[in-house]
Amino acid sequence: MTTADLRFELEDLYADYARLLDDGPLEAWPDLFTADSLYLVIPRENHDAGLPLAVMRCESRGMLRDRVRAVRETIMFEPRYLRHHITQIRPETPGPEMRVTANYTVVEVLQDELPRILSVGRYLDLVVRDTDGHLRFAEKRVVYDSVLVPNTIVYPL
Amino acid sequence: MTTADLRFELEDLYADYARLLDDGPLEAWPDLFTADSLYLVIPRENHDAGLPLAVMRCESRGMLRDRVRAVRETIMFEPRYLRHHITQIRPETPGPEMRVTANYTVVEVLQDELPRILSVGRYLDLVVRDTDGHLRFAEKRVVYDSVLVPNTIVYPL
Amino acid sequence: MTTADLRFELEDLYADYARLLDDGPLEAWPDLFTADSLYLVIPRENHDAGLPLAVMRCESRGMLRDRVRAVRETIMFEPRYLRHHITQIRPETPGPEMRVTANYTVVEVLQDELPRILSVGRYLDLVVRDTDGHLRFAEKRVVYDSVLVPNTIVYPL
Amino acid sequence: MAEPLVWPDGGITEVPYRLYTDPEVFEREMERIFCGRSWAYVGLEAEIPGPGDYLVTRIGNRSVVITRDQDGTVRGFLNRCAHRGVKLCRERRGNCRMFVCPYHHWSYDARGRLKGVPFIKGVKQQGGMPEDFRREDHDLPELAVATRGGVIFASFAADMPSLECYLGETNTAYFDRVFDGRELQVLGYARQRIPGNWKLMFENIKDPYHASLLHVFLVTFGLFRADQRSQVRMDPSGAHALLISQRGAQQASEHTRDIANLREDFVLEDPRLLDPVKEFDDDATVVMQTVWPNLIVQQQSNTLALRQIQPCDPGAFELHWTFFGYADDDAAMTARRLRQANLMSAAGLVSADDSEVIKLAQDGIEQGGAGKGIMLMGGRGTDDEPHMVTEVALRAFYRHYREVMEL
Amino acid sequence: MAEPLVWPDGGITEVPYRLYTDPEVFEREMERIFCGRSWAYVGLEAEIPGPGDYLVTRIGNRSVVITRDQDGTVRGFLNRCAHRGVKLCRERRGNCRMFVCPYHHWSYDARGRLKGVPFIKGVKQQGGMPEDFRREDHDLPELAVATRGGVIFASFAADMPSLECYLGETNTAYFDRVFDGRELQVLGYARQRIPGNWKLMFENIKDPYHASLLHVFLVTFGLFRADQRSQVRMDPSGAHALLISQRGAQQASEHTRDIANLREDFVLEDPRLLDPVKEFDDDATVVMQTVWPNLIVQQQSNTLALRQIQPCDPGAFELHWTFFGYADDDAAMTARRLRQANLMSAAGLVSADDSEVIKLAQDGIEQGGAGKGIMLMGGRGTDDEPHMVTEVALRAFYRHYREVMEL
Amino acid sequence: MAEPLVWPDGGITEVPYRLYTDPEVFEREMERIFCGRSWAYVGLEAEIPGPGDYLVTRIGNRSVVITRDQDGTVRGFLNRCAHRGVKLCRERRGNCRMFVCPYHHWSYDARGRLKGVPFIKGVKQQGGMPEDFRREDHDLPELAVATRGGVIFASFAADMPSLECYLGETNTAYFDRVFDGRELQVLGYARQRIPGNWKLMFENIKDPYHASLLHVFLVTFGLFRADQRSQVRMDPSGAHALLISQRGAQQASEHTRDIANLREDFVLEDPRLLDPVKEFDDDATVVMQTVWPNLIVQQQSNTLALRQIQPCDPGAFELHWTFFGYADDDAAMTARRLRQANLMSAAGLVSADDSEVIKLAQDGIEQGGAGKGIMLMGGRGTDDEPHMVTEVALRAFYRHYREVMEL
Ligand code: FES
Ligand code: FES
Ligand code: FES
Ligand SMILES: [Fe+3]
Ligand SMILES: [Fe+3]
Ligand SMILES: [Fe+3]
Repeated sequence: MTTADLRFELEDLYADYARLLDDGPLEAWPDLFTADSLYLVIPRENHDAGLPLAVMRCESRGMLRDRVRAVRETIMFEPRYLRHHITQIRPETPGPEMRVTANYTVVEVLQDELPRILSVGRYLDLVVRDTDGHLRFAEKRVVYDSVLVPNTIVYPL
Repeated sequence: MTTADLRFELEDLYADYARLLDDGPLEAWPDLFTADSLYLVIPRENHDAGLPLAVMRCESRGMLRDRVRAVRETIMFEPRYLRHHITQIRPETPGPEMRVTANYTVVEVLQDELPRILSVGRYLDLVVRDTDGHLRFAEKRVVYDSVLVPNTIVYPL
Repeated sequence: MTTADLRFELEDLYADYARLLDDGPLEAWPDLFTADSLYLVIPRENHDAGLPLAVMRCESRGMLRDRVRAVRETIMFEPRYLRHHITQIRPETPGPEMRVTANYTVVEVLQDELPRILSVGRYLDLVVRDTDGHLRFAEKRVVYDSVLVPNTIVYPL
Repeated sequence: MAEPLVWPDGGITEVPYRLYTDPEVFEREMERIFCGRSWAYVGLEAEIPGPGDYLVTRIGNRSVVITRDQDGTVRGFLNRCAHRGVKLCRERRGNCRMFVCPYHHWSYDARGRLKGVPFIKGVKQQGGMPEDFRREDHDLPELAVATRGGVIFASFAADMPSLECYLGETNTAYFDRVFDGRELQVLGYARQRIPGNWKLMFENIKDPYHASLLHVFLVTFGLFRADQRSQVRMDPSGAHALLISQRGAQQASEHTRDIANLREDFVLEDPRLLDPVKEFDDDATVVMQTVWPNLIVQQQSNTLALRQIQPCDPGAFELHWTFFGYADDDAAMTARRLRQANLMSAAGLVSADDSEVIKLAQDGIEQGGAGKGIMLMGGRGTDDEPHMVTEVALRAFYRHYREVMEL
Repeated sequence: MAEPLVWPDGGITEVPYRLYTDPEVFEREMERIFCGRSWAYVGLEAEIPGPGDYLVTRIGNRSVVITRDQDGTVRGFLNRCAHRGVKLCRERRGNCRMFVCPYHHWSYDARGRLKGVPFIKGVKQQGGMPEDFRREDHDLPELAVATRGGVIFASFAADMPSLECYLGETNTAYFDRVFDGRELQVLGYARQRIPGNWKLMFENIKDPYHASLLHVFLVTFGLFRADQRSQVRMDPSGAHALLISQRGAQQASEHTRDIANLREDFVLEDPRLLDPVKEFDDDATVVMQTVWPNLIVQQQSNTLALRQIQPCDPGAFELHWTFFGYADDDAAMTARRLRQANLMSAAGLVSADDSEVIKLAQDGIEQGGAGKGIMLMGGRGTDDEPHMVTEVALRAFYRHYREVMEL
Repeated sequence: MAEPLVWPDGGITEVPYRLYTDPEVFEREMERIFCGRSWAYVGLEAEIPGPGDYLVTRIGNRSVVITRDQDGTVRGFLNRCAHRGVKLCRERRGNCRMFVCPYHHWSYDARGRLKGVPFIKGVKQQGGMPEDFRREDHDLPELAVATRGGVIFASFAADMPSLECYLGETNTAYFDRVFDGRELQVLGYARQRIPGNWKLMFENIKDPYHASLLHVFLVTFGLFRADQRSQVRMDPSGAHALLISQRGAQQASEHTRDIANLREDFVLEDPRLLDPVKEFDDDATVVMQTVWPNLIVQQQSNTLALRQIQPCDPGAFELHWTFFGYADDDAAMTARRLRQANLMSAAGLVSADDSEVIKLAQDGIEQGGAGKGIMLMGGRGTDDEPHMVTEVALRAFYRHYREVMEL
């Protein structure tokens, strides 16, 4: 059984994750990952079939930063608001290296449109205590059930 | 006031509940209930009016298993993914017998369709410490606000 | 770092907040606020642009009660069910005065209609230990991303 | 219509798919079938026991109010204010003497007659309605109402035949079998929005052929089998039908081998799910009655339910279930009805097959290109048949449909 | 149209429900009313104070860009690239010299004139536009723009009369009452999508009859009462209207008894919610002005707001609220305006009644079958009236509507 | 159609916006283009390697089953039961010998031939099909199937020319360049629902003009530049096209100044995102092939993908991506393909620009009022061109489109 403090530290990690994506600054979001982290956004059908193709694949914190910079400077997209709900945050194993699963939904609001569900699915994460003492994601697999994507996923999920 | 450990144990019970329904194995889901548990999925209008009719009524763990087997072997339905969000998990009373309330939403994804809300409502539960020391549901009332069901509820909510 | 008990007390405050709005009694909802509390429901575009206009602005618990009474006695509206999900409840600062942020979604069910997202956004709150020892909201800013409101917001969010 | 609809050569053995998708056909159905010369089910007397009690429901695409007036008579009217069209009643159920529109508080009595118009004479000699304004010119369309055995039917047509002659002898008799005068007790409601054309629901219930194949659960537990004793009976018009059958045992037979995934080894861990007791005088264990244009009366073992069909558009309808028992049921019987309800409605171990297959039918039909369904099982006739290997009730339904729709 | 629309015999006292549901009527309204010979409200000068500032809004079903050019003149053009139709501007507000389409970077100036076409001459002597391609043939449709008191109006018609003669004398005078030249300060926005036909919004605001009945909150606190001093005034065309009234006291009267659920005992726990101060020279406490085709100017005690109507389809419109005050308001006045805003917009203690009743009206109207609403309160005339027990402004509106729509 | 569509004078250099919004045009496109005389992409042989393997996909608005029969031949048929229209196959992929309809268990073989009808002879001498019922009259429409290099195409037309002569020489050659006989390995799928007309997707891919302007990421890293060596090649019919280009370096040039927001200083923190290796014999680094009516074959550096277009309605289509490599790829190459996939599909650093701009185009086009897009870049011709400053492939597409649609 993990201790209460660790559980709350974990809850806060996910809260920070959500806030940085929904309210920014997006530039700070990669700092929640370890330097050599793996970040995947993968459709559930691929995940279940053992197919490797992900729609986002970042194999280092640097690649996360490149993705963020592209969102900021090169990708053309309509303005939108996003809002995360991350629930059932469940550490499978105690200790410094934790397998954590959680469910998520991201609601998208395009200008002058009604809110809609952009993506729904689960996180399959590996959370570690980094050298500086902070909890960080060493792996984050975003497995989305909403296989048919409503147009575009611009921001990370 | 319940202790932290008990709260997290409770959170984990609900996380396991969601995971077994969303990601399986469905067969393990009845084990979260006591042998003589009561499980109801009931529209809010019936619940509020004191009408007993539920769309799912399992009066024992055996009946839960019969329901699961029917889903697996006899019911014909389109493939779908489901995802739970269970929030505001609130134990009303401390101790071995806990009245617990929570809010839930289940998002449904049919093949090649966009995600939609299948059901939204609250759980009115009785959680007990079972003989083997595990927390289990002695009662679970799923009271759904979404009275008009979008087609079919195949899996338990 | 806040203590576990305080965290759970906080979780329960938000659970009670959701339950009183979704399941009532609505009349008890203002008691979750301090006598001179500030409650705002404000579109994200105004909040971000520094524009003060809120669609609900209650500058005291009395004004909250006036709002509740109007809902009960004077406003004409179609019957509806609402359901909150409040997640990523994040106390920014420990101690008796806590800045707390959280994400929320409110799902609305109108009679004989399918469920839909009424509002999605975040709470920017100030939670204090009131004279009687209870945690209460001294400030609550409901900043909604769903700028285009689907018809009417009758109940507080 | 855009291009006139040409019915296929097969006549009532063939149904053009356009009937399930064309908005103009749908409009015509609302006018002629639901809001025309038919008795539509609207509720139970037990739901509005006292004076002033009312309920709001839908006939076709129109909202209606059904209420009991101060003399105890059941009345009904269109739920639309005569002033500027506002939907008067917002609650599903309630009690009131007068129905007051929220917009300008025009008020109507139990028959929809306009009784009050605020400021009709103006205020301080100013404004108000013109001299020649006569309240009685603005009553709401009143519905004809008929009740039998506690069940309420209503019609937009003023000159309807009696319910008995509308149903015909046989269907009246079986209707009375369930609604035998005992006081009814509502056990609860279930509501679904099914993404298919409303006729697919009737086709489904009038079709005993599918039951012994699609419903593996039924067959597995011998609740319904192709080799059971059974009959299909219609009224003379073909509008209504009865499927009557008698429960068999849980055993394989030459006629179950067709069922791909029959589960002979499926034994219930908790048999209370299925512990039917005989409660009617005949041998029938299942009687499914379809009443034109919007009702299904179901007696499946001890589950008693009314299903009301409310069309939304060509591709969707709402199905509103009312489960009931009798006021004199003992606790054991009520418990039995509630447990057996697991087989029915939105999460029904059996009816889930139907709502799912109806969606698949609509999905298949909407693929476009010309197309038609065929209904040849049991031949081409429309007469009663003493078995369930037939689509005769569907043919009879479409014979009547074509008459009413003039298609 | 499919079947030509026949107007009922009652003329402007009767409105056929088809006007609220027919897509062809809607298309015609977009063309003739919103994108035809009318001055549509598009924003405030205070929203684009500097050169290059722009805002994007909608006139009817068309997206338009309103911007201030480098000389400070307000300009407008259709927000659709001349190349392949892309919606040029994506942000609600911003600042730029040239408007660059994201697809191929064609660029337009403040008047929508095409100024840049990348690779127009090709690259390395290859490709590019043909010899006879002339940029000036591909300018975007420019809008006529008129401003008054800091309010911006635009039109797709080039030869519009002046705003003053469009509004007429009285409406111009009352318009100037609020927009008196003082600098405006935007307090914020609120936006709703209301599931009703856009005309229902105008009907609602032009109808003082409902205010004293539907709005229990208003009546309870004497903010609006059938027995108040008040008047309804139109411009000669009937397109625009003014509802002018004067606050009464919180007390019952013979004229409040009609209001079913008046709450005489309702006393505010925090009276700051309603502490109006007089700020205009006349006695009017409420002036509601409707300006054809898309604007409502509201002065309700100290709440000042513009409501812009953006139709979506026959069954829905967006309502965009801009709340404002004056640059010279003191803190107390600003606080007052913000508190009184509780009565208005998406969660308004008063306007919630309206958005809800508009949905109920659309729900009732869409039930199908022929039908029509009636507007006889206050007689059949269209002249100004010195009281609020009348639907005169609706009749005037539909008189003008029929002329413009040729229906 | 309601009013006959009149094509603008500009001929194929002008496209009327009604083509993107009119439901009747859409219906006609489904009939004539997708379900007419065309070879539609339906999948890869690698997806159904063994006998009985099947996949379900869509051609136009029709669901089809593609399966490998017991002899190993690829077959296809319409996914709609002949009995009452039910969508037979519900799973995206699977394996079975016979296809059994869930409703009444009619069963079909790999060619859609009706093989089994339960109770066809009735039960106990009762019911069953009439004497003259012949199973073979109720086979499902079979599809013509052609395969090349492991790619499967199907057609509702029985008498199609060979795939080679359908594609034409050049397009066949480039098709073979990627599908060179090596075994393919599916790396995974991505699926999008894009709110735009399906033709906007083809316009986008056939348009090299936009790539050097819209795709700042491509230009920034020299992956695609207006001044690169490149060519646009069509087949004789104009239906298919090839965009072939050669990667440049990351440097500014006179031709990049047009790009408002080029990021010359953008250096990747992790360059592995872009580490292409040459894997084909020619110099082309990007080859985008569009195959009428529903396929895009993409070789962008080392990302290989097929994009299948499935129209939903005039305003939306689904885009189904299949990423693949070769069975003999080493781990490094697979890793490279997977990393470079970051540029493509639902979250593509490059293709996000396209799905977003397609929505903006549809939004702009749907604003109503007459309107047309223009395609004059590179002149008015439809011949191959050795550069990318041209819309020639769009003109060729619409030349063919008009022939097929007879518009
Ligand atoms: S609309 Fe009903 S009273 Fe006016
Ligand atoms: S569409 Fe605007 S530049 Fe091409
Ligand atoms: S619909 Fe397929 S077998 Fe009856
Ligand atoms: Fe059935
Ligand atoms: Fe009002
Ligand atoms: Fe592109």
